[in-house]
Amino acid sequence: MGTTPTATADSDRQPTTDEPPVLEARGIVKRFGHVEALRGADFTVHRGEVVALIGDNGAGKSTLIKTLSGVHPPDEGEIRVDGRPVQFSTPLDARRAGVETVYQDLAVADDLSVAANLYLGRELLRSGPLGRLGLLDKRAMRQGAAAALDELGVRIPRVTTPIAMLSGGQRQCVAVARAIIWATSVVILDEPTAALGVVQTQRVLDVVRRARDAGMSVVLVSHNMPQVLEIADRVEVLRLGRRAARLRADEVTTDDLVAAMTGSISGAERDER
Amino acid sequence: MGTTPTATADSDRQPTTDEPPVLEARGIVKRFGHVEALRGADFTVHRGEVVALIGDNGAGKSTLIKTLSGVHPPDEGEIRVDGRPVQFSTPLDARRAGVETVYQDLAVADDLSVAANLYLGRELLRSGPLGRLGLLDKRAMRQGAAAALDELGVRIPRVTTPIAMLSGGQRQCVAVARAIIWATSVVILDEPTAALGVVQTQRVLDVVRRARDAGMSVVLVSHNMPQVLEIADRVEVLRLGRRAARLRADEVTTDDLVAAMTGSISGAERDER
Amino acid sequence: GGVEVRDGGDGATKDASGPLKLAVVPKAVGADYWNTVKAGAECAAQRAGDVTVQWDGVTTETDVEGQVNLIQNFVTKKVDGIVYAATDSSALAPATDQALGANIPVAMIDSGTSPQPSSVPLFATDNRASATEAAKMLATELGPGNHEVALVEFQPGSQTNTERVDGFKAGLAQFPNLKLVGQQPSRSDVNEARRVTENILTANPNLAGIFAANEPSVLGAAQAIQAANKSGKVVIIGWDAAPDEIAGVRSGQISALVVQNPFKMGYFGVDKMVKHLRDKAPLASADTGVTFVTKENIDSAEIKAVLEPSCANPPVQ
Amino acid sequence: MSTVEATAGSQRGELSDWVRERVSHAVSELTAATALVVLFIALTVASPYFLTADNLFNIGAQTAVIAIIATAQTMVIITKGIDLSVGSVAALAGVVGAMVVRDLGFSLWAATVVAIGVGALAGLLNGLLVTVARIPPFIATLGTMSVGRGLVFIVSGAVGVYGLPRSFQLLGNGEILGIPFAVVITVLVAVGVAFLLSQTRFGQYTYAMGSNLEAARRSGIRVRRHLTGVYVLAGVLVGLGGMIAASRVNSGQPNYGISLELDVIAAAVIGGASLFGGQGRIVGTIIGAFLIALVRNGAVLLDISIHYQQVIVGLIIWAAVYFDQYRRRRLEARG
Amino acid sequence: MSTVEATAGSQRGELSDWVRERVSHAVSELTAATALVVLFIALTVASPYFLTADNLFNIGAQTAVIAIIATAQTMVIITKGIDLSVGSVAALAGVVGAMVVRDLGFSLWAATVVAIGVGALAGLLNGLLVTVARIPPFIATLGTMSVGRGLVFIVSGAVGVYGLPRSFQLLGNGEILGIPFAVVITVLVAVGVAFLLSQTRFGQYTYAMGSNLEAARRSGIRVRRHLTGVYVLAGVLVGLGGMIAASRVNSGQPNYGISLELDVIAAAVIGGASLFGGQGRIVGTIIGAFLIALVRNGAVLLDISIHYQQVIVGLIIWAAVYFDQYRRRRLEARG
Ligand SMILES: Nc1ncnc2c1ncn2[C@@H]1O[C@H](COP(=O)(O)OP(=O)(O)OP(=O)(O)O)[C@@H](O)[C@H]1O
Ligand SMILES: Nc1ncnc2c1ncn2[C@@H]1O[C@H](COP(=O)(O)OP(=O)(O)OP(=O)(O)O)[C@@H](O)[C@H]1O
Ligand SMILES: OC1[C@H](O)OC[C@@H](O)[C@@H]1O
Ligand SMILES: [Mg+2]
Ligand SMILES: [Mg+2]
Repeated sequence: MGTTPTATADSDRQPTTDEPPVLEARGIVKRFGHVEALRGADFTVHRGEVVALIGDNGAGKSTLIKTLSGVHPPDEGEIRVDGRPVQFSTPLDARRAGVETVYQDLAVADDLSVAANLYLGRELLRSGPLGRLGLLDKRAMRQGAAAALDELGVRIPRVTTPIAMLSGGQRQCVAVARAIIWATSVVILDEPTAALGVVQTQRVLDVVRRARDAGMSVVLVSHNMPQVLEIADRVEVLRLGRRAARLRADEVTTDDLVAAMTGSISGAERDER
Repeated sequence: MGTTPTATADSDRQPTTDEPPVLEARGIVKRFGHVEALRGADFTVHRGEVVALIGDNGAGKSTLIKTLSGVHPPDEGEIRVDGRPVQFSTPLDARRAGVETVYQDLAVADDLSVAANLYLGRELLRSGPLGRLGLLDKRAMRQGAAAALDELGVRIPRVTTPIAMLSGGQRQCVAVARAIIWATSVVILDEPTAALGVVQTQRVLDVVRRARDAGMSVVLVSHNMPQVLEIADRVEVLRLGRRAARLRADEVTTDDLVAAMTGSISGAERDER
Repeated sequence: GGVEVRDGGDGATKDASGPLKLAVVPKAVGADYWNTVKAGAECAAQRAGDVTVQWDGVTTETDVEGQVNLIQNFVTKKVDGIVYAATDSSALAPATDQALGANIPVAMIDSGTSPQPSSVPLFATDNRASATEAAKMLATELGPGNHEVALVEFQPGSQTNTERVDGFKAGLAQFPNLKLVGQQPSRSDVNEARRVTENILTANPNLAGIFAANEPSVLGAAQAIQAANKSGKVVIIGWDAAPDEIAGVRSGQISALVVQNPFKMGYFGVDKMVKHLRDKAPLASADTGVTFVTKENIDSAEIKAVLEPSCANPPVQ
Repeated sequence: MSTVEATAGSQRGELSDWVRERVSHAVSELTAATALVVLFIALTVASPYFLTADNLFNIGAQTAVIAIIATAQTMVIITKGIDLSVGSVAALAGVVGAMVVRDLGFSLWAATVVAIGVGALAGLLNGLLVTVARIPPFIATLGTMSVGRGLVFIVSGAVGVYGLPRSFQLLGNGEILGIPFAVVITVLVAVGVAFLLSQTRFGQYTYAMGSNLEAARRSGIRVRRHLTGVYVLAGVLVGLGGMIAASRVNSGQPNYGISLELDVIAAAVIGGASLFGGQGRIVGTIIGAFLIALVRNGAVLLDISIHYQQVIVGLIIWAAVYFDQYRRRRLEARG
Repeated sequence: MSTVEATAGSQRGELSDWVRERVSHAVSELTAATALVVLFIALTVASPYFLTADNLFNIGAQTAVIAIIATAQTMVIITKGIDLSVGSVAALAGVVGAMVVRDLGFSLWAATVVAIGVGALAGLLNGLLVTVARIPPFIATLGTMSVGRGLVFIVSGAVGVYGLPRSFQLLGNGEILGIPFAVVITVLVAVGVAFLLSQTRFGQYTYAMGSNLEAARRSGIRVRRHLTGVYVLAGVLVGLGGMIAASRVNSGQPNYGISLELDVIAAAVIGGASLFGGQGRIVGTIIGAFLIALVRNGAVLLDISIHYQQVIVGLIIWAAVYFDQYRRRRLEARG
């Protein structure tokens, strides 16, 4: 309790390992009109770890995640990938850096099929000149989608079913699957289980573990503290748009987390101790 | 564990107390096209109790709740209020019977103020002939709203703020407050805390307890088992559109609930034991 | 190449004894003027006996393509003859060709096509010449001295409108003492005509005369002048003869109307067509004549026959 | 502390919140009103005839019908609907109103009641198509537009209705204490509807339905009835407008109102109504209607051709909505 | 079992699911196609002139322009947009195309390229207004409609463009192996756009943007560019359609296309396109266009007046969308 996470033990921000953080945010400021959603937020995730990002409603979690995935370019601050500063001005930039995100408000195209959604923005084209004209290889995408969902253990009636016909839980699974299929380094999940039943939740968490085991880094936003402690290696706490604490999951209790989120113990103090 | 709730101890459906259930659903069937969302669902809530309604995604919880609040009139089956069969063909009918609901997909008018939303459908009119012409008593509604929110301990910037300007958590609080203000006998909450932070969640649960202490009955849908066990007196489990089990909260564990939801122990068997 | 402009096939010559079915197509439905055309056509049909008239038109005179389609559809239907007024001379020329190609004789009324095949007669008045005449009447009415005048046209870009505007301006050119200070369209909407006229009056307090180029334009202009209490002070030369226009002439609000003989157009169109079909009489164009109706001549028998045409005593000599 | 709150709220002061809210209401109207004032001043400077009693009188009377029908359109737009049928319904009402005077000897007032009845029936039809048949408003009223135009031609025999007594003009051309009667009616209508929308339960429900129809329904509002009511009331105003238009030209014109829907929608959106529903105020719409009228009036005074007028109106539509959208994004784009 | 699934899915068989999906695609087209077939048979029985080569030829040629522009409209509607400017843009393209032939001696083909360029520019303007200025499509294109009509009058001097060589008619009145050239172009356009929409990435993005613009953006689709592209392509087709219309009437008509937007929107929605975006197919739109054309053609053959035609078209619009909405509610109204 109260310790800084392993990876950042020796100095305030530099990890001990040789490897720089796979994704890092430094001093991010993001304003909406006169609302300052992020006021110099920091965030770090290392290769192969599951980091939970927690905080009160309105703390700025979703906003931070959107800056990390190129949806909202930050007003100030820096994002680094593998230690190198990058500019994520569009979601495409983040995708190209291997960062995939499942948004709190999902982001699937209802009228498109499951397969089309899985490949949205990175469609497979026919080989040859037809492909250069933008001709889709629908068959390959159907097969690819079915195979990928299978491998992840996600079961969906048919990959040609439009998303509109799926239940909320099924959509959530498609969104998670899509992120995990494409991520090459980081998967960000913003409250992916909020609407899910107990069993479905466990299955999503299984998928998260598998992604981690495959060497991916996972960022998980959740309000469910037992869940956070169950799955995360590390916890970062956001409060009023700033990082309030960084904690090792195996060293804290739910009460510690709540205290950090609500500010009954100042995060800054904790970080400095 | 496995016992029927106190109030329904002596027979399959009749409570021992003289009082009939304040709200009861019997054999509800509800179809959407060829999807049978409810297949003869039963549900009971007694005066002054908090009943959790749980079940997997797609089990039919929200659908059951919508039949209990007049949004989706059932295709078959019966709803009883205080033991008397009633017809809830519109939400107005349910409201008139004292049943108020917070829907999973909320249901607030973004462009209207907090006060207008609290009074939506039951506006205060000026006294006298002007009132008969439909003239609103805006001042009275502002004051009433402020007072009611205060009494419930819900803090909102101003009651004249349009809902569009509130955070998700604040909206949720307005929706919950609205239901509790108006309910005279039953408050139904469909996953009211799914998007809420730990602290906000506790506050909503506080409000639920207060409503119960004021003699109201509360129906709570939730996927959060610890929360369910924390707040509910009784748990009803829905599986594949039917009641699978009725349990006393203080006699079961999370694992029991999960087992009932997933059907690893058949609810029908449990009920018959 | 394989691509060619279609001229219509060559159908067999039609046996014209027995009942006849004629299509009569105005530029558009909805104006008093065209209803008078219809009355004339029906009168001729009734007098000839065993002739049915199918009256159909587009809803606005700007729907040129719609009228092309309509004529084509009548050709398909193999009516015995088509009598119509072209919304656009150039655009409808191919449609006429198509009808002729299908051995359906065509007679034009009110407005012809360009080119106009020699076998197709035109029963009409000359818009351009009549508008020039209207300018002269305006000048006469206003007398010597410098005067400001305005023009309320109806649908810029439509052919009849262009002809009347051009004709009027050509007429004005002969009168250096008349200055055109405003030109606004009514879009064949009386309310709009009234609105633009009111605004023209405001902008030009000394306005002395207005030429309004069709029925709704005249009605709106007269309304505006009356509302501004300038009746009699602003000379109106109008066009067409809707009942309210006639009333305006009687009350002195409108100085003169260019009145064509729409009844005669309809009557001639059908009558000559029937004679052509039944008696092989050659079709020859005729000027249906234009009358300048003023308060002075409005009650003359000759004018009355034009203004209140009846089938008992048709104005078709 | 046992208060329920979300932290987001605490990031904003109460005062700034209040200011925002007022500003939010007023900005689109302000945009339009500013444009109106600027144009007014410019025209006063540019033309000696602009700022005269007669001209203002005319502008008022000319704008009356558009303003009344735009008021109707605004109500429908607030419910997230749209009414494309206003033009043909106004024509039908005017023609029928004129016909009962000419053929049945009705008085002007009785005829006005009939015209309003025609509008109300059309509104009822629109309302039932939207609420009962659940056809989206755009399509429902597109159908009514077509059917209505067909009917007006059928009942009138496709000819203008003339030969009306001089008294028929009272509604459109009369004046009362030197003010055009049509302007008086417009003011009454605008004030009445503004009051209805802002001060009564009916108005509250109108905004609520446009904001979130399902929420309105679940709140126990009889949405079918109310939504139908909005269309009927809109129809009443359209019928009244059609009658005033007919009275102004002393005849029933079957061609009246072609493209009128575009003018009145433009007036409403220039005045801040949102086609996404839930937003819009009558004062804005009236400003929008006058803005368009002023452009047209000014164009004639300055002898600018109709062609440039159309270009200018297009530019104003773009500009008004651009600024309005900009404001909305700043004030309301919330996660 | 480590599979992730939701129970709802298990309530439906795979086969029924597949059937549903196909049916869902086809029902609106089926509704329209059935109406088309019924009308076709009825007209064949009722009129000896209907089922003749000449008449079918004419119907094809008459419908060509509407069908091409309705195809453009469908693309825009799929993106959740609407294009009210098609009429004035088509007029502008046709007038400019005619002018370059008459005044600059361009060949028909060069003029067609110019007309298409005019359409593309207007489409680009619409696209930028929607994507960059973020003006909702209804308003953006309402402005373009007004500006475009003003421009066509300005460039033409408000006079029709006449005096064109006979060759100018080739596009609209020519034939190739006995088939109207305009019909050949229409078929090529329809097949091309249908292919584009259903088989290419561009089409996929079009549906995706209409279905959920934000999701498309977050998926890395350059939505501004793509959405603008859709408007430009639509503009290209509108320009082509305008040129064919001009060629058909052998002149540039500044008044061409007034209310055209309503006809083409009607064709698209009758064919199953949804104004809520994400749905619509070209085959449906073409059927819708022919349905309207057939009503007009049949009315003449059966001696039904124009007034009743308008009533009938209105009824068909209502009916088509009513059945379509009904189907959608049954298939897609999900919690
Ligand atoms: N697009 C936006 N426009 C304006 N304000 C916004 C926007 N997005 C977020 N905000 C504001 O920024 C603050 C942080 O919001 P954010 O959604 O990041 O919180 P969060 O931590 O994800 O909360 P939750 O747990 O409720 O999801 C809030 O005050 C919110 O109202
Ligand atoms: N309006 C509707 N139209 C068609 N099907 C529906 C509709 N509402 C619900 N369903 C279907 O009915 C079933 C039950 O849905 P319901 O929303 O009641 O589940 P739930 O128990 O509330 O699930 P969750 O925990 O995900 O909220 C699902 O299969 C769902 O797809
Ligand atoms: O002569 C005509 C009449 O004056 O009204 C309308 C016309 O377009 C027509 O040609
Ligand atoms: Mg969030
Ligand atoms: Mg639910």
